[in-house]
Amino acid sequence: GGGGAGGPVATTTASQAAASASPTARPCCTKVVAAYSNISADDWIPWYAFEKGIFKDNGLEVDLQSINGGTQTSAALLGGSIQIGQFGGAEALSANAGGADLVVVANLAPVYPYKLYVQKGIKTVADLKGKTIGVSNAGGSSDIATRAALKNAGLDPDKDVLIQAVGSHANRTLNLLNGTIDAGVDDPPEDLELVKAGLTPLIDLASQKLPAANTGVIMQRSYLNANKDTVQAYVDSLVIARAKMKADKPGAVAVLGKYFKLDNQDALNAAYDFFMNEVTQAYPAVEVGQFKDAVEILGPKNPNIKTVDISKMIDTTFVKSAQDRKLGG
Amino acid sequence: MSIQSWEPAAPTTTLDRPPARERRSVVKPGRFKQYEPVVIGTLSVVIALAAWQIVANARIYSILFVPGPWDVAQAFVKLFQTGDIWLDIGTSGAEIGIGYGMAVVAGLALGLLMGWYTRFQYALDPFVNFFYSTPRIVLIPLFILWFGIEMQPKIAVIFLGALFPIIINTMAGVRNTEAALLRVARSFGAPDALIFRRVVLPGSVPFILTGFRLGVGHALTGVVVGELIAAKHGVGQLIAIAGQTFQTPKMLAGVILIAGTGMLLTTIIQRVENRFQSWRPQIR
Amino acid sequence: MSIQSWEPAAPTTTLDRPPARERRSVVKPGRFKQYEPVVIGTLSVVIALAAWQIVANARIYSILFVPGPWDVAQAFVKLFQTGDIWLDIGTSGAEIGIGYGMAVVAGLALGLLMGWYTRFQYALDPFVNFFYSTPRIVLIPLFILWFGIEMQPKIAVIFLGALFPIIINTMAGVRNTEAALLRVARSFGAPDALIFRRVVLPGSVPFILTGFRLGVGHALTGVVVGELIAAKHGVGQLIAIAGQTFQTPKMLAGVILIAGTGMLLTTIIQRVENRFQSWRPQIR
Amino acid sequence: MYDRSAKLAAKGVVIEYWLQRSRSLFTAVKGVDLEVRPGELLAIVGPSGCGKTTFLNAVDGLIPIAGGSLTLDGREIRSPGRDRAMVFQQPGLLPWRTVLGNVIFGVEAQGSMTKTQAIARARQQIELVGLKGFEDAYPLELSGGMQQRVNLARALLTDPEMLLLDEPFAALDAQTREMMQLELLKIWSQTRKTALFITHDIKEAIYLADRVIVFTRRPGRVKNVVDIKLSRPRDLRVKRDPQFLTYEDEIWESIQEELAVPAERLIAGVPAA
Amino acid sequence: MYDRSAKLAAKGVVIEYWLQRSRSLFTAVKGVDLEVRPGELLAIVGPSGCGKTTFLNAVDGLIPIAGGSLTLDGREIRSPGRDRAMVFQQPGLLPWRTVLGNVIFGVEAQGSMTKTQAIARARQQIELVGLKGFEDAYPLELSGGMQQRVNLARALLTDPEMLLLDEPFAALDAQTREMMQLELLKIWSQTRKTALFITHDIKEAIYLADRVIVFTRRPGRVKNVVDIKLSRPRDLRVKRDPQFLTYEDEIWESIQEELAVPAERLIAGVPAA
Ligand SMILES: Nc1ncnc2c1ncn2[C@@H]1O[C@H](COP(=O)(O)OP(=O)(O)OP(=O)(O)O)[C@@H](O)[C@H]1O
Ligand SMILES: Nc1ncnc2c1ncn2[C@@H]1O[C@H](COP(=O)(O)OP(=O)(O)OP(=O)(O)O)[C@@H](O)[C@H]1O
Ligand SMILES: [Mg+2]
Ligand SMILES: [Mg+2]
Repeated sequence: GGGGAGGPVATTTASQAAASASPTARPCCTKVVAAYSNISADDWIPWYAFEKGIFKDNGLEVDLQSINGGTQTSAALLGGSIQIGQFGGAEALSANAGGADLVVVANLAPVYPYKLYVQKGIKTVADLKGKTIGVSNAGGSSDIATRAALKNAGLDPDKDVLIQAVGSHANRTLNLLNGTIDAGVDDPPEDLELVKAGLTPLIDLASQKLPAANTGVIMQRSYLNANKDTVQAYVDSLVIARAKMKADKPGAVAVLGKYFKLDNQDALNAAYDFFMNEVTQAYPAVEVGQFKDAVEILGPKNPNIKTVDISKMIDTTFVKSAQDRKLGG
Repeated sequence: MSIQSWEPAAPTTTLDRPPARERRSVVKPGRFKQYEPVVIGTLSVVIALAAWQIVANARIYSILFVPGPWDVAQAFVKLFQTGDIWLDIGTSGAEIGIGYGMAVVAGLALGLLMGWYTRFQYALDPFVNFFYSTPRIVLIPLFILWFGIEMQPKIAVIFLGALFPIIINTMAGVRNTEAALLRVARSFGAPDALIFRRVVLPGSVPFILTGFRLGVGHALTGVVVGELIAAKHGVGQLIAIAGQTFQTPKMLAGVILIAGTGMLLTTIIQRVENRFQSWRPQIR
Repeated sequence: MSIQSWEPAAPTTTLDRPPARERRSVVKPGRFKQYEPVVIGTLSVVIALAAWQIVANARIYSILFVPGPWDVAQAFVKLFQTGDIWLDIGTSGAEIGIGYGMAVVAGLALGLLMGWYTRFQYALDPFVNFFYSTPRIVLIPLFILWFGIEMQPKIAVIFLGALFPIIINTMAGVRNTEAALLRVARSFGAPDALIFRRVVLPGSVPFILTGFRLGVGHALTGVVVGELIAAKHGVGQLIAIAGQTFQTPKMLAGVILIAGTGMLLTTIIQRVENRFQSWRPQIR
Repeated sequence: MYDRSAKLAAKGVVIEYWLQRSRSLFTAVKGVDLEVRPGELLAIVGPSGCGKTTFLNAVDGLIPIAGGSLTLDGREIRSPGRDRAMVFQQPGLLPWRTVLGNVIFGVEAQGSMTKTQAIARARQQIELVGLKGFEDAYPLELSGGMQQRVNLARALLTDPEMLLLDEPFAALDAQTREMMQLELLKIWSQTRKTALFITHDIKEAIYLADRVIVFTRRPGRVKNVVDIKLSRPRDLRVKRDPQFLTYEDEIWESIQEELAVPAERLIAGVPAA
Repeated sequence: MYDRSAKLAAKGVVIEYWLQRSRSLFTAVKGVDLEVRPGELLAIVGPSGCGKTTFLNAVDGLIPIAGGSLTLDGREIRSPGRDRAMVFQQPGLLPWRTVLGNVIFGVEAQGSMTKTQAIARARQQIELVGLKGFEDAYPLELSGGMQQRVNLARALLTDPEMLLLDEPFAALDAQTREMMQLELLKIWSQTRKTALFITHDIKEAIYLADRVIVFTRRPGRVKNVVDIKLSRPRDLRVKRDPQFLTYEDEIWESIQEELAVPAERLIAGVPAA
């Protein structure tokens, strides 16, 4: 496997660390290869931690990679080319049902960070009956969020509507714009295009605070057991980053803009408000309850889901330790 | 007997090394020869499966990524225990049938025209090269835009995939038609259409059928890629869901269904080719 | 002059319809003929671009879906104003170079062996058919598992993509070697290796180069698919990100970069083919 | 013997091949002057590589001429036509068609007969050239001489006004050859087709032709025209006629000077009769 | 004349082709008995399609025999070897190689010379067959006779113990043909190679050979062996020798009975001398 630190990114990391020269720096540095599975604001916190040298401050030299999709990221975890992955708890659950031994140590998005957008003319939840709703992939985060939201609103996702997989986040947006689907969840800043096109959010899932495991910090158990200090430092960095972001709106917005290659300030600001206020929390705690929807929705299609003991699949001690030390301010 | 050991045109063989000067027996191509392809093919597949099972049992990799053939076989059987699979097969089959069928017709026509009329080739070459090198995956949003999310965009992906190898191979076949035969046909005043049908087309059969064969591969990968887009049913969708939910044996069962179809279609094409080539002195 | 109007072996032409019985002039293939491919090709591309611009200007579809060629051209220029693009091109170029290079070597070797030794073909045929019909996209997790997330899995995707068309076409070429030429070579007691190099290989050139040409397409789509996996740089990654962030003109600029490379490589292969075929009485 | 105007007229015909590699023109035939009267059987002889096949191809309309004029019934030859049929030097059979399929290919190309009619006639023609029993064999399963006979049958079946024969009997044994010669004479005397006949066999040329044209070495020109004033119908005995031997010597002498191989290499310079 | 044991011995040779389509065996040669003495020049004549080429291919080791025995120097022939070289009935030139490249292909295949040596000798050989100036031409740019001469030069360059010639001069004009015959006789008399020579020209067979073998019609057998007791060296005058004419008549009669075309079709049955 090729887990070595990539040249240009690692160099950036080093120079930034030198610039921010924190007095609390531990002896530098433990190398970690981490990856996020989507260009999505869920991963904002690790991006910020990386860009601002917060990992470095905590004694980690992180090589932050982008991998496309949870399956691929799991493969990279299991193949040993990355040590820490950020992707959906549902995917981790499926992986464990399939025989993997992954542990979730933190949850960066404990609620569904979506709004359900609908075409003009759909005014109430009842109007959704018989309509087509797009999700990225069956069994993926958007699928679970959509189904959870519908259930919560009193609809049976299997009977009352038609759920259609369209392949990706971008396809979902395109299909909404194009009118081939009647509704679909989306999140800032990408939903800007939808707003421009006159679509409206019918349900704000985040504000409903339905427990979800949308973006976990995940690793193999064997790695966790052998590198508890490193994992703790990683979680600490995330907690610290979240705290700094709260106080540094311009900095945070700049980071998001960089990763999205986007310079629309309105969209970025909207995203900031949404994620800081509605989605993320000071301490990214992971809980058994956050997996309830996933188990319910995936269970019927995959008999192995039942065999997974969620409580053994999560490890709450790291976030708890950070909380004990009040790193999140 | 392999192609290089004796003159291919004369496969009458002799029993191995009889005492010199004694009368050699005449043997028709042995019973075994006839079944050789099947026997050797089966043997090599069995060996490969055994090796796979051993690797899988060694559990160097998790079952998540390397399930054994036995796991896959079980998943395969389970697949066929639910009735849904027939809907999937039907859906994908219809998509492939339509998409590939259209690609065969269009590819053959365009390939023949481009091979025959050089100016036509000059005009279309840039587009063929361009679209053949364009990853179809990036065109999917456009297909959705134009065709919606029902069967049409998948058919479009399959069609585009199979089209170009057929065009390119057909064109190469036409360009390689033997000049002497063209001259004979022209000498007898054969109209273009007849030269086409009776000389160019039969002469290009090996090229064209190789193109069809390559097209099958594209069509089958096309159905999987296409059904990633948006699908309710279909083997591609089955593979996609199983893959995303880490049901690897099930996913591989789906892959085997697809690849098995590919092998079937390829065999049919090879049969057709053998038929068309029966004038060639037997090589095997 | 197109292939069907006169005997291809004799391209000495006459000026159009001089008064009968008058002395006809001898003309060498005219100046224009030489540039015909380029002129016609350019013309048809220009027409296509114009049509595209008109459709785009009509703004039936949003720029998000159908940007005009002008938008794409601007995006293209912008792409080259930042230095990053060279890193992308370098990365993708290296991946393609290595993956395609390996596919050429391995595909040629396997295709020749499979075409030549029938038993070898019987043994490998099931695997070639199987893997050729297997969508590479489903193998990506395996590649990540085995090769990590650096360049290797992308090279593997490119390699596997380009490998099979090269194998299949090479094999077809070998099988279609003219029996009479093989007989001559064998009569002079040529060892297998020499028959290979001097008879089979040159005789299969049109088939093999068609395989290379098809392989280029696979390699280029492979780089895009492969870089979806995980990449810091690369044109595929550029396309993926631009696609995900709705920068359609930029995405198309990336696609044009890829497809342009494909056209370039195809042209090179055609040149090589023309070189190898210079013994054929001129058809154009 | 014939007074009518020429069927075929060649005036200073020049034929050139364009050699792409060396970007130069290769002159194969240079200034052929020739008239063929309707119903005449004309033989062409000449050293190997002198441009006989090239000239015949031009008459068939397969290749353009670069200079001079070449007219059939007063019209410039620009393309192949139904009025001519060619027996090619190299058989050029479609390898994927049986003997029967190849024999009917000519009429099929012309569209001049129904399929059943063509097949019935083709069977007769196949028997005539001694290939009965091989109707369903493929070309690659035939001997060289058998392929050549298929080639001949294909052209004869089209029943053209003008027959162009390029060494049609070269691959045949002496006996089969004489039979075919007789066959050709029979057809010719019954239908009075015009025929242009290339051969390397001087006896054959004299035996069959009304006139024998001798070509020079490449680039080919008409060197000599020998009028064969032997009475028709001729039988095989004519080959021992003293007049026949005179013609033979004359033509021999004439080609002699045009040899492809340097003359000094001839050990014994006396031609055999 | 020769007392040593046979160079080539064929005893009851049967050769069959397997016809895949009809799933049957086709007997091309049935029971050929033949001995060739070392240094002998043997000509084979016979009706078209009687199995001459097939037999020669078996001697070259290109096709297996189905019955009898076929030995060279006492060893069964199982595969082609350097000791034999064949001039094919159909030239079989590599179309992508120039004349020079094709001529050296034989020795290149045998690996018996360095490249420079091969090229130098090939140039001589090319001149010998009258193709000087065409070294760099490609086969498709040659006339039929020129291709045949390349085919001949290729075999001669390998300088084998035994030459197998399948109608090598069929596509040549009478003069070039006589030159080539003389050339062959010169080479043969200098090196005393064994040679097996298929021809359709009875005169040519008698003029060149020590013995002439007449094959029956298909399936081929040896029908008749004619010992040619003309003194050597022979020059072209020998063709007018009365003994020569006797041989010619004898062979002619012999093949006559084996005609490919039914005999009643012969209008005038008298053979020309
Ligand atoms: N397609 C071609 N391209 C270039 N040169 C050619 C081509 N065909 C023939 N030639 C040349 O033209 C000349 C005449 O060829 P042609 O075939 O007409 O000779 P020929 O008189 O028929 O000889 P032969 O008796 O050997 O058949 C030869 O020198 C040959 O090399
Ligand atoms: N590859 C083949 N497959 C089947 N039959 C064949 C094959 N080659 C030759 N034959 C048959 O074998 C017989 C003898 O053919 P062969 O070529 O030996 O004749 P030949 O004596 O050389 O005739 P020619 O003088 O016409 O060259 C013919 O009837 C022919 O049809
Ligand atoms: Mg000729
Ligand atoms: Mg023969």
